[in-house]
Amino acid sequence: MRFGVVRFPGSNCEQDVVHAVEHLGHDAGYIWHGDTDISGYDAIVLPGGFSYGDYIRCGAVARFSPVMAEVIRFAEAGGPVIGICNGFQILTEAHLLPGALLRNVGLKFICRTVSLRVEESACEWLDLPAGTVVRIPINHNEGNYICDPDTLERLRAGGQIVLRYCEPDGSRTEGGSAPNGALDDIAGICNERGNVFGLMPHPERVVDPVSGGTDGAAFFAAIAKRAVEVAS
Amino acid sequence: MTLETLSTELAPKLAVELGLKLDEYEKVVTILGRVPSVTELYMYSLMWSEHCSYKHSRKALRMFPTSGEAVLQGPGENAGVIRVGDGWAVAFKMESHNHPSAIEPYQGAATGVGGIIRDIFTMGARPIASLNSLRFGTLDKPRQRYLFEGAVAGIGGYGNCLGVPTVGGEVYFEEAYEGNCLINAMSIGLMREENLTRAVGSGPGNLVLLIGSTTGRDGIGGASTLASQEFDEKAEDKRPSVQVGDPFEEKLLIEACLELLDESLLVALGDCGAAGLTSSISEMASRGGVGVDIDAAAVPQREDAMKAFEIMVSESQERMVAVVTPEKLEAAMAICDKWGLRSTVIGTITDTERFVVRMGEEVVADMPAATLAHDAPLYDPAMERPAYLDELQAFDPMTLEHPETREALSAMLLDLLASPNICSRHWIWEQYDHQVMVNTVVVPGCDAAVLRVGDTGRGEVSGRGIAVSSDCNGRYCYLDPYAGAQIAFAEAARNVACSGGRAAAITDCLNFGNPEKPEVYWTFHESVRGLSDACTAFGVPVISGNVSFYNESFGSPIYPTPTVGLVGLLDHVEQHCTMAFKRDGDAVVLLGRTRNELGGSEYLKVAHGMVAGRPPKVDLVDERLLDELLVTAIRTGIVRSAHDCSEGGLAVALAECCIAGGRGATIDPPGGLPGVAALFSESQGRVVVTVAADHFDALKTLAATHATPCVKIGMVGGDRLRMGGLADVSLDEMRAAYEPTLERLVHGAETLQSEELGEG
Amino acid sequence: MARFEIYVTYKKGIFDPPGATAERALQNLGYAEVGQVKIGKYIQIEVADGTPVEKVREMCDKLLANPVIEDYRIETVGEA
Amino acid sequence: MARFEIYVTYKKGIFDPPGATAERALQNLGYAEVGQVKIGKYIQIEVADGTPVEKVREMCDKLLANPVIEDYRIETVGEA
Ligand SMILES: Nc1ncnc2c1ncn2[C@@H]1O[C@H](COP(=O)(O)OP(=O)(O)O)[C@@H](O)[C@H]1O
Ligand SMILES: [Mg+2]
Repeated sequence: MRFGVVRFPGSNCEQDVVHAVEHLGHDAGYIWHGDTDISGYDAIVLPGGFSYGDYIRCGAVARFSPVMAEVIRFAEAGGPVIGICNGFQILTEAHLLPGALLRNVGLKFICRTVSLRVEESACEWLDLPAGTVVRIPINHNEGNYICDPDTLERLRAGGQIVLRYCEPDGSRTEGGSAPNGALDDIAGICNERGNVFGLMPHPERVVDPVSGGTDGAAFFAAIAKRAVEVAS
Repeated sequence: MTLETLSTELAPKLAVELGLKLDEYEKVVTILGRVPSVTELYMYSLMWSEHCSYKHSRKALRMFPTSGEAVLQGPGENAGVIRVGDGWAVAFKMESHNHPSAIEPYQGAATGVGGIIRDIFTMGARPIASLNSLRFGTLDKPRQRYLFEGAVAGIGGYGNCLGVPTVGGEVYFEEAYEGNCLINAMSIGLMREENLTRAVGSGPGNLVLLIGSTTGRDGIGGASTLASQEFDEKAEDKRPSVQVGDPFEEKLLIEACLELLDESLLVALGDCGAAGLTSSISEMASRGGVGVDIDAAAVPQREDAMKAFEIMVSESQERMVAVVTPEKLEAAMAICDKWGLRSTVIGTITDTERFVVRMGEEVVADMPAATLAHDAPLYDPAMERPAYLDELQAFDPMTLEHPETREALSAMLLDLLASPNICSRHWIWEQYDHQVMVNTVVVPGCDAAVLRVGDTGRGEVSGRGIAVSSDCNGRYCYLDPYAGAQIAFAEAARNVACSGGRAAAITDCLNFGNPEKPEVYWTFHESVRGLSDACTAFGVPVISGNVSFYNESFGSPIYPTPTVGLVGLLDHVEQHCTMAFKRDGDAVVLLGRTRNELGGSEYLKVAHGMVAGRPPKVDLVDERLLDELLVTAIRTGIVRSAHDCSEGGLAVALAECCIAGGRGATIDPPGGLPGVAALFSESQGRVVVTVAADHFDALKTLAATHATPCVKIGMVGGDRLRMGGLADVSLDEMRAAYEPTLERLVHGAETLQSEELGEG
Repeated sequence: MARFEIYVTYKKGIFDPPGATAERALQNLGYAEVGQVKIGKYIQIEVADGTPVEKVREMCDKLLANPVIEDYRIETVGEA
Repeated sequence: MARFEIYVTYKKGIFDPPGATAERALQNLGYAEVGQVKIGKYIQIEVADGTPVEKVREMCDKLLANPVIEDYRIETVGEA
């Protein structure tokens, strides 16, 4: 099982993802944004950071990096692709996932560990039972998910909402539990097929117990397990 | 060659306008043997400014102990470096960006972070953590809220984009900083020992390569002129020199420069900070004893019709200067290219020891290179003990009326927890990415941050750790600069010890008023003496630092503020400690002795609106023993939590342990003292620890061998903090006082930007 | 060089956090007369003489605006 | 309600990193014809009828623009 982690100019969580994946016992390698060959990888990760400084719009420039054409092809062929934070923003700009991510409602960057509820979804990236509450850090300025009403309906109906911000007990409050104002408390969504997954929280930060916890391990384990199953 | 010099009438006038004194100008003429050109005059005036030359502080700084077994690089380079073990080393330094931030807080603070981080990767180290030490006026003033909110956003905006975690800092709000906020930024970098790089230019024939951003007129004379004079009405005029930071460009610079060094493609690397190309190039040349020949016209410019002097002193951000051999030029430029960075050859190293600047063919400056960086006159400023000290120190807090009942003291405790100088700082650090790089083991909110030593990017993670803290209570320094500076050191060391770290070395940022005023200079000299004595007593060297003078507005200086940034080492990062109470039934133990010391305390300020008295005594021998005791106790796993007593005293320390752990405690407070002193005295050398009940004897034995008082004062449990007849408050009450203060003060009274923005 | 100006605004119905915050802040500052505030982008771009506006539109569609959430309007300003 | 439009740009000489990035990104996308790009703010504000432009200027000075690094221009658009 080999994870390919794309480095865009301004990415800054790529080494964290590689560390997390290796810590879990899998292989990982870096893919330069200018490369056009991503063969040899079983899953692609678009990491967090500030590709191109988040200038113009988060993810807007990275979306045109040469490697992205390959990533799109890989995703269309059913390959697993995960976008974390800035990676999620890039996936929406590239139209691999619907909607967009706006400025947090409070207009402040937020770095905080939050509670997230795993929803019933088609997402290939998670083996956790629906209703599980995980604690994972968020770390962003633009995590306020938005989409039009039709899209929201489709996301709900199709089991594409993978993670929602919630209270520590798994409930959601009236005014919304999303610290960033995200529509319907959406923290992570997948595409219809379930192989492309974007989320604002950073699971790679909670894999190693020395620094943070282990709630993020499930996010990489499911894909690795599936890959092993496919291979055998 | 002909060089167009200024006229003998104009030259001294311009010199004075640029901030040189007349005798300094005469010295320039003597060095050159003629009247300078306009470019030369600009270059000398900036290099000989206080900010670049340390002309009023250099002699006093010689008091600092700077060497030690672990020191790989002491003061004098872009940053100091110490060994941490197993071939790892850390580089660190702190620097001020006070004056630019007072004009434009977001960009001022952001470019401050950018500047100090360049100092770190210049040394060949990957920046792995930042801290920030902040001072503002009180938050009831709209402009102060604007400055505070802007500075925090700027620090976050820049550091977050780089992917360098901001793991700690400190902030105080005092009237004394109203006209002059302080923004001190510290950066720490990690490297393998063998990768230590110095900015020493050498090898005639080698090329000078400028990497990074274009050069504009922004910041011409920015940091150096701003930081070398007081603020007054004219500060407004200096606004156009504000620089806008580009953290994206800096991120690319970090990656490209570290790759260039990794591939051994560079002879030397330096950053463009204050005084821009002039300082980076002249420093490299003088360290290497070589000359340089620079073509200013070759520098990529972002504005039309720039003059040579503008190009040479521009403080445009995100630029690095490298020296490369001609053979390696192509490979070096290819790496810059890969990272999307501009790189341009702007000159050559020569064997003439002269700094020659040309604009195309025309020579516009030609000076002995070393004189720029080294020949600024050094002063011995006059000093005089301030007259106000006697009266202030003679004040006895016990002459005031103090709360005595449990109700009144409990209410006082809650008031202190809600004081802006004590309350939770989560509103700040939640705007900072404090976890990226996944090495942050103890996040902000405890005494010191703890980081795992390792470069996850290369898959090299060691079991070692570092603990870092920045501290300075300016009020203590105002009341007694010698003792205040020692307390700044002692507190930093204690914070690090509470996390399990052994103090290894410090950096400092010395923020003071106008050194040409004898009373101000005395406070500076006393602070340096105090800090030096503290370092010597601990055997801890000063490896880098920065001086910021002229922090005055309309004639009144800030409190003397010698900020200490301390780095401690942990052999095993797992063996660290936090302040949260961990388990019901654990014994609460006070290490150290409580005296009736309310002088300069937060209690005195909050309850009586006063800053007076003597600061608490500090006994460096006791402090050192206490710290050693803590490190041993934490390493051997005896203690489960540790937190030192600082502002607000024992009661506040206990409350913070309760809030962090979500548990109450029942405490028998120290006897023989008035209630206010038992709760809020700020006696130094005290730490609250918890141990499993059956570990108390082991701790007591260990404490005895460290000659440290060790008394069991209570037990963890319940949901209230009960302190006998002195206080009884619930966890919820404590949280409600402690947690929301900053956010409420910044946003509660809604004025996002200032009504008084024009007031300078 | 020819110059164009581009005005990028949020699509109707998309909540604009900076605009909403500015609106509230102005009202809190005592400007009771303030109604809705919207904050968009104002892009000034220079292009080679003779570049047709279609080309600029293409740049907007691709990069300068996000059609999922934003509308834009282009104005020709003339020679630089 | 009356409507005003405000165009906020960096002052001359102040570096504009987003603009510089957009410029390079467009050129990398193959738009060789692109020269300088600058990115500022475009603010649309509604105020009570009869509000004088001076009042809006005041709002800009206080909140909507940062006079230290930005210039702005106000245009009256008319009734909303
Ligand atoms: N400006 C800041 N940036 C980041 N962290 C901060 C800042 N100010 C305070 N903190 C963090 O808040 C906690 C409490 O700070 P402080 O009250 O100064 O601690 P102490 O009294 O132990 O020195 C520490 O973890 C510190 O690092
Ligand atoms: Mg402390």
